[in-house]
Amino acid sequence: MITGISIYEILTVTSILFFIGVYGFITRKNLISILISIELILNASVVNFVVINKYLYPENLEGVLFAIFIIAVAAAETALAVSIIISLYRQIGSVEVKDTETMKY
Amino acid sequence: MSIDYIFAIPLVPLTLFLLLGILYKRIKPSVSGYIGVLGLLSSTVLSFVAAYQYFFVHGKVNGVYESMVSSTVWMNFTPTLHIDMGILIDPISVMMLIVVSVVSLMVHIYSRGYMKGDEGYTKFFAFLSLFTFSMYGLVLATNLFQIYIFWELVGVSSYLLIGYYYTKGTAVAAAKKAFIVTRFADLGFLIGILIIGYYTGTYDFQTLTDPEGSAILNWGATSFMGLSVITWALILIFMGGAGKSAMFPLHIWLPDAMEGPTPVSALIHAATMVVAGVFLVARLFPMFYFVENGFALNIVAYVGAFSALFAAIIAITQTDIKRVLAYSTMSQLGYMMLALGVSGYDGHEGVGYMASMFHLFTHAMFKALLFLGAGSVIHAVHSNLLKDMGGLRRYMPITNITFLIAAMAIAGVPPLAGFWSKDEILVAAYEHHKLLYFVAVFVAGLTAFYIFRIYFGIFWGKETAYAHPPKESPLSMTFPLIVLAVLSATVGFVPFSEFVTADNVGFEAHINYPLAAIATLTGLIGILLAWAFYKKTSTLPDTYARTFGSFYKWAYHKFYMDEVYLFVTRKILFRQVSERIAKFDKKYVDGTMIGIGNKTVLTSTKIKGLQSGRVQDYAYGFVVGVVVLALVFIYLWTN
Amino acid sequence: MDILSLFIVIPLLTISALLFCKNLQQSRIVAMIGSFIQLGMSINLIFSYFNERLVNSDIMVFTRDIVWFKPFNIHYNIGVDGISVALLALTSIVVLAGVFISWKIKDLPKEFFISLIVLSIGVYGFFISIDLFTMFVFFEIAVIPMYLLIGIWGSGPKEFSAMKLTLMLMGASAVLLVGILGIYFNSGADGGPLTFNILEIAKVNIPFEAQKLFFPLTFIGFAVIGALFPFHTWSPDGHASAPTAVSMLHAGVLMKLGGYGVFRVAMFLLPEGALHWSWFFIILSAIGVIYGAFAAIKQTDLKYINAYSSVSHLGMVLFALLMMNATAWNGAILQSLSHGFMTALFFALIGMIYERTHTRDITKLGGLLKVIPFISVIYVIAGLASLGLPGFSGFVAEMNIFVGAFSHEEMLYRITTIIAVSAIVVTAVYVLRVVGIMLMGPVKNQTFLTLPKVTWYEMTGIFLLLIPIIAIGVAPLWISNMIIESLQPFLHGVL
Amino acid sequence: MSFNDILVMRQEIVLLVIIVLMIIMEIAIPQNKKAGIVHLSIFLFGLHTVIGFFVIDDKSLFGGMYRTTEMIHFFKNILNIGVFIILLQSAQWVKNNLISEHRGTEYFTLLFSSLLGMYFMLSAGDFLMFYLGLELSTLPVAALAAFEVSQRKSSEAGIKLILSAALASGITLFGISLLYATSSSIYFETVSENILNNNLTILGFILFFAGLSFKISLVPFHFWTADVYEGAPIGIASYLSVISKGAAVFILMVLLFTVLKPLMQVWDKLIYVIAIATMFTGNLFALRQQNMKRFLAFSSIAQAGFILLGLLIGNQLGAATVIYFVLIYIFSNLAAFGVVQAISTQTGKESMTDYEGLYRTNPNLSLVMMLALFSLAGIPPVAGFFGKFFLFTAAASEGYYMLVFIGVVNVTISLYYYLLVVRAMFLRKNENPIPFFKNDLYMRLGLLITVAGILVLGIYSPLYEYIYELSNLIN
Repeated sequence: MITGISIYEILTVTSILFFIGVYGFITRKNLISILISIELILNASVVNFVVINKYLYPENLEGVLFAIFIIAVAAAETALAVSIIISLYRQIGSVEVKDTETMKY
Repeated sequence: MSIDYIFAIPLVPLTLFLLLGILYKRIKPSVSGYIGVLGLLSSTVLSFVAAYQYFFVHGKVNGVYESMVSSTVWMNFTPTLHIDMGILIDPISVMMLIVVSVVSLMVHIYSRGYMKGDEGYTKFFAFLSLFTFSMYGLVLATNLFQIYIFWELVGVSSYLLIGYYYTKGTAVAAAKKAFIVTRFADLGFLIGILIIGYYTGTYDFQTLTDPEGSAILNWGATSFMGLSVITWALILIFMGGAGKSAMFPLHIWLPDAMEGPTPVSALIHAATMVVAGVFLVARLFPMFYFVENGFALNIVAYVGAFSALFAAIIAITQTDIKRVLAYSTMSQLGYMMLALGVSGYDGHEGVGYMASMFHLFTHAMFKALLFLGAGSVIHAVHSNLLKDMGGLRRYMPITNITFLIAAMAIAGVPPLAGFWSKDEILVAAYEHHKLLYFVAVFVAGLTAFYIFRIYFGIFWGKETAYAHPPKESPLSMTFPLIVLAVLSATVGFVPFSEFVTADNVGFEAHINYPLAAIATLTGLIGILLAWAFYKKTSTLPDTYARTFGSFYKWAYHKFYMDEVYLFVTRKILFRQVSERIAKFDKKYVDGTMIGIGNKTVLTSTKIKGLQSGRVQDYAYGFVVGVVVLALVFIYLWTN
Repeated sequence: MDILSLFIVIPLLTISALLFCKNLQQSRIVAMIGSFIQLGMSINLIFSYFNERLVNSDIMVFTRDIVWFKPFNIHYNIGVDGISVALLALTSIVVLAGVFISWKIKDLPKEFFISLIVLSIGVYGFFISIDLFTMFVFFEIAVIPMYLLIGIWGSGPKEFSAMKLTLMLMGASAVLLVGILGIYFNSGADGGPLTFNILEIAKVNIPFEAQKLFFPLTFIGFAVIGALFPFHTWSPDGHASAPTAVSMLHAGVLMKLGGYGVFRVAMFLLPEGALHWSWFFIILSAIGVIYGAFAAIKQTDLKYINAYSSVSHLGMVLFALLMMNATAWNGAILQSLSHGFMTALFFALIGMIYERTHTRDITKLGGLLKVIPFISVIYVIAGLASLGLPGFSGFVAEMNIFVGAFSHEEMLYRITTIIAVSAIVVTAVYVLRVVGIMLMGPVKNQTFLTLPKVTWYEMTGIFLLLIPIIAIGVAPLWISNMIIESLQPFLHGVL
Repeated sequence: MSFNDILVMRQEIVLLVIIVLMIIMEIAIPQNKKAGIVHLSIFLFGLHTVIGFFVIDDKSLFGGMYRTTEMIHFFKNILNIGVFIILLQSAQWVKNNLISEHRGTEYFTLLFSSLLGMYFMLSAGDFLMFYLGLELSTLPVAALAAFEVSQRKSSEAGIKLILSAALASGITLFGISLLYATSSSIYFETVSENILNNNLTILGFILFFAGLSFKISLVPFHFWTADVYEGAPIGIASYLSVISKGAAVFILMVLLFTVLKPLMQVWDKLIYVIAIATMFTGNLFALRQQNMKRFLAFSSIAQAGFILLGLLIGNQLGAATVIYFVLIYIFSNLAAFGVVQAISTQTGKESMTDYEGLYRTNPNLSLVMMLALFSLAGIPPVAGFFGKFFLFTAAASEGYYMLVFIGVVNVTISLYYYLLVVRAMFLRKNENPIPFFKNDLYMRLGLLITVAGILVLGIYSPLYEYIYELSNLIN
């Protein structure tokens, strides 16, 4: 609980964070950058959960617990994604998004 | 009197047809000829028995020849409206039985000689039997629908027989034309039947033609465009009759129908089938007469008179003897229609009706004779054209004599058959309608002229050099000629008016001497003119043809009726309607259906860019989807 | 096993027997035996029906009701009345004739006969169903084998035609499905449970609004397979590409599903909707009648001529159905039967001609009467039957239709009736045109002089179809009585 | 909490045991006998499937985080059968391609893990369990999609799947956080009590819905589908198209019909719109496809659109028809994928043109394929017809006639492209057809089960009645 800052400000920040992540996902050319953008999106949610828990429903820790799990899962996700990217890199020597467009239409 | 044995009259030819049709190839031609003749002979005998029984044994009951019916329900439309099949015996049907039997028998006998050696010999007799059966059915019909059924069947037998020489293009075309034109007329007939059935609730002749019956009394109940619907129905039914009887303007099929074998022309297109229209009008005569004060009957009269004149003029100019005879038939049929059209109902008033039937009767004899004679000639010279003939009297004496008798009969030379009947017609016309009387007299003159034109042209005229000298036809052909010649000469003496009248009461007819004299005179003038023109080779015909100039040309080209029809059918119906519909169907109707399919596939190709293969575009779509949905549901579709 | 379920079971057994067949010889014998049993059963059914009628006055007899999907109240519910009995007989005859005509099928014979029989199962099932759902199931079963039948054994642009036909018919059945669902969900309007049972629904007063909405859907859904203008275009292409037996079955039987469905579902269950919409569909079907006939005039391919002729004749069926009286309905059913036999006969003959001359273009044919007289004569007879000559079934049917249609006094009915009647002339034109060009005239091609004669199996096929045409045409009373009797419940719905 | 309570989780436990066993076996079995892994896994999983049919009591564990009901149990059984069929169908492929590289066990463990995730997702009693299950079901599949390391397409498929899935789960999470904000809890029961129809809830719901729609491949969240199916090994593609989709449909249905029921007037419109978009998009894209996997991918998108017709009405009827349809869909689609798998494993051919003339060389495979396609298209008497008809019935029961109409129009479009395959197999003749080959026993068994399912499921009405009774629980 931070004095002078209500939940609205924080939610605004997380929303902006969320959309920055989305923007990054859509515009980055590199697969790794996209992964980083995804982390932003996930973190926006993490912050959301914590803040909502803290500000609105402080009696339970549901949100906080959720946040912890998200962090853990996000790590697994990233690990998997990176390993796939490596596998891809071995074959085509690139981690650019434009090189992953052989299948379309 | 029991009339059930009369059922055998039509059933014999039907059996013959099935027998010959099924056995077709397994039966020797000579045998099939004999079977046909014998079968017909039995029918003929039965017909005469029936006539004798009806007129003389049974006789009049309460002063009238009553109608006798034996019928069974063939199909139900509604519990009250049904088609019956059966026989109706009354004076005209008995008279028609005689006509059909006699002519058909003669033609059967004749055909045995005429068709000898033809590969379709058995088929020919099968078709003839089919026709005879249908014609019997027609004349014996008890109701409108039955008559329509047999009407169609005679139509199809006519089609089959005209197209008998099916490898010949013109025969095929003629057969098709005959069927389609009459079919078109039948369309009117059918609609007329439908109207009658709907408004009167019955098809039965007896109910319909009862002058005291509701069908006639209530004619004014419903009207359409100023006329009673019943009148409309009668006009439409007359259209059917006009089609079969080759009345202007539905006559165009008849001359072409001469492509069929000559015996067929004699039987179907001269004596029997073509009079079906006249018979139909006569059958419904009380309706024609009483409904709307004979409005429809007037039309019959005018159409008949016009056709008579029209055909007679054309007949003068034609060079194909069968076509001349065909136009002559049309002209005579016009006569009969005219007679019906000017007839009254009761007693002597009904002289027109009687005369029409009488003329039908005599005409059948002499016109069949004319055709058979012409057939005999054609058989001998292998040509239909007048220019290929001439001086045949020396080679074919019997044919010559019989043809002459027939020609005189049709020209109205007393005391041959045609004189009597024609005289009655003229009387009727004179008494009821002066203008039509003059037309009729004029036509009588023309008739005499054209018939003697061909007579002289065939048997006298120029001496033609024949590649093979023509021979007189065999006995099987000359025998019918002789029989018919005798009949043509004598049937005029039958006291017809005592048997066949509109009210079935009968009256005594008297010769109207002044009128008879005028008619005879006119006929003689015609004959004399023909004698002058055609007895020897002369330039007179050409001169006069030139004098009449374009009129002659028009007449020679049958007043371009064929061309008009061709224009309507080929140019308008086929090219404008049919072809357009076919194209429209392909292009627009089918095109729309295929277009829907093609558009779908095209859309599919157009939107394929959405699936770009780039994961970021997918994410973009994802996010845009979410945002749009969120906006829509939060701001637009709020509750 | 009840007498009607056998109509499903026997074909199924035939199919299982066919699965074990090795070659053409075996498969055609099996198919023939199977179809013969069917024919025997349907003839037996006619007699049993007459006997049953004496003691049983239900709308449907020989009924059997087994609950199928209980939550939806779907039943396997079958039964017949006079109409279905007649149409079942038609089906079994045409199927048997079809087997005979396909006696020499070369490619994949086993599969051919299996598909043919699957199709017939669909048709049989459709005609005996009382339950809308069952009916719909069989309807689709009947349609889908067409794709394979045309696609594999057809000729010309067969893939295209098969696809077009299937899609248009399935599209129609899609529309129909909406209609059926609409009926189903309104079948509880009187407070009863929802039901697919036709007889039950007929007792319910479905609200007028619903009738107005669902009648056109149901009508069009069925009428497309009955070649309603302007949804008929699948038929010319389909027929032209289909192998002979398939054309026969298709035009002879399958297209009858349309009229029957319209009658039994659309008109029977939604009578007020029918009255409301009849003017519109009367116009369409009257156009179809005359349009089909005119379009037939200009065709040169025999099968196209016949296909358009079917459009015209079946337009007459729909037209008659919309007239809503017993006479016209009787005519419609008779016309269905008559057209079924006639057009099957036509297609059989066309197939024989094609097999011999390898062309269906009438301008290339000529003088066939001389070289293949039997086939040609039968063709003439079929042609005459088709143009409504008395003595053949077409006449009886058409006259009933005309008389029935004429018993309406309104101008629209009068005009459309006269238009429909005038088709008899146009029909004469195109029939005689073909006869004139193809059968008569000189022999056009010298190679035709050696054409093989008609074979016994072809003849059997021909007579199977010809006999009913003549039987109905000469003695219509027994069959029309059977039909009229069955029309009574329908009349009560309408009036 | 007693031991008996733990047994409520029997499905999960058994599966977990199998996974562990597999890992042990991987170590225990010598290299040259690794092929036995395939048999073993199929045997074990078959056993598991059979065990699954024993009844489990309705119960909830861990304070409501985990719950099971007869219906959820039934869902799991359906998924079991599906996975079992996939195992049978992909056995040959695993033997040929993976065993030699010693990756067979991985394949099975990953597959089972994903299934385990689905179990948890289905049994979830709160959003946390749901989320974990969702991720557990997705991530192994992404790994599996990229399993053919030698194939570029496979890796591409993997990366596309993992990135899309990550984005989807990010968005879902954001949505869940918003729902949590408005409803005070992540427990479903509490959520359903507190949920209100306000804008924030709607936003949260839509974000959440998008995440699940991603798994079901609803438009516009479907883009990954075709690419992933095409690139991934066929077994995985079929797994994605039936199991993953089926599970997501089930959980979505449960959530919509219970927890989110108060929002019905929002989501019925939402589903209405998305159903139309999905049907059209799936069908229109499927029209042009030549690659069989891609073709089936779009077909499965279209099928998802049809499923929505049943979801739309949110009652017992809707639930029953949806479950029924999904069950049938699993069998039909697996049959189709099975044939593709068989042909691809034997000849490596996956294009529609390669299928030309197939009937003449491999009639049985062609017939299976035809039945499968007819079932997908909804042609009687095969099961798909009944499934679709009932879906339409469900939609019509609430008066959505227009939607039904659009649906049936789409059925017609779909029929077109299904018939294209039939055309290739039956109508066309090929100079160089796929030669005749014999499938191994597993493949044949797999296809046989699907065919039996296709033929029987529809006509055998007690099944539907059972499902209908089962769906009663949802209200």
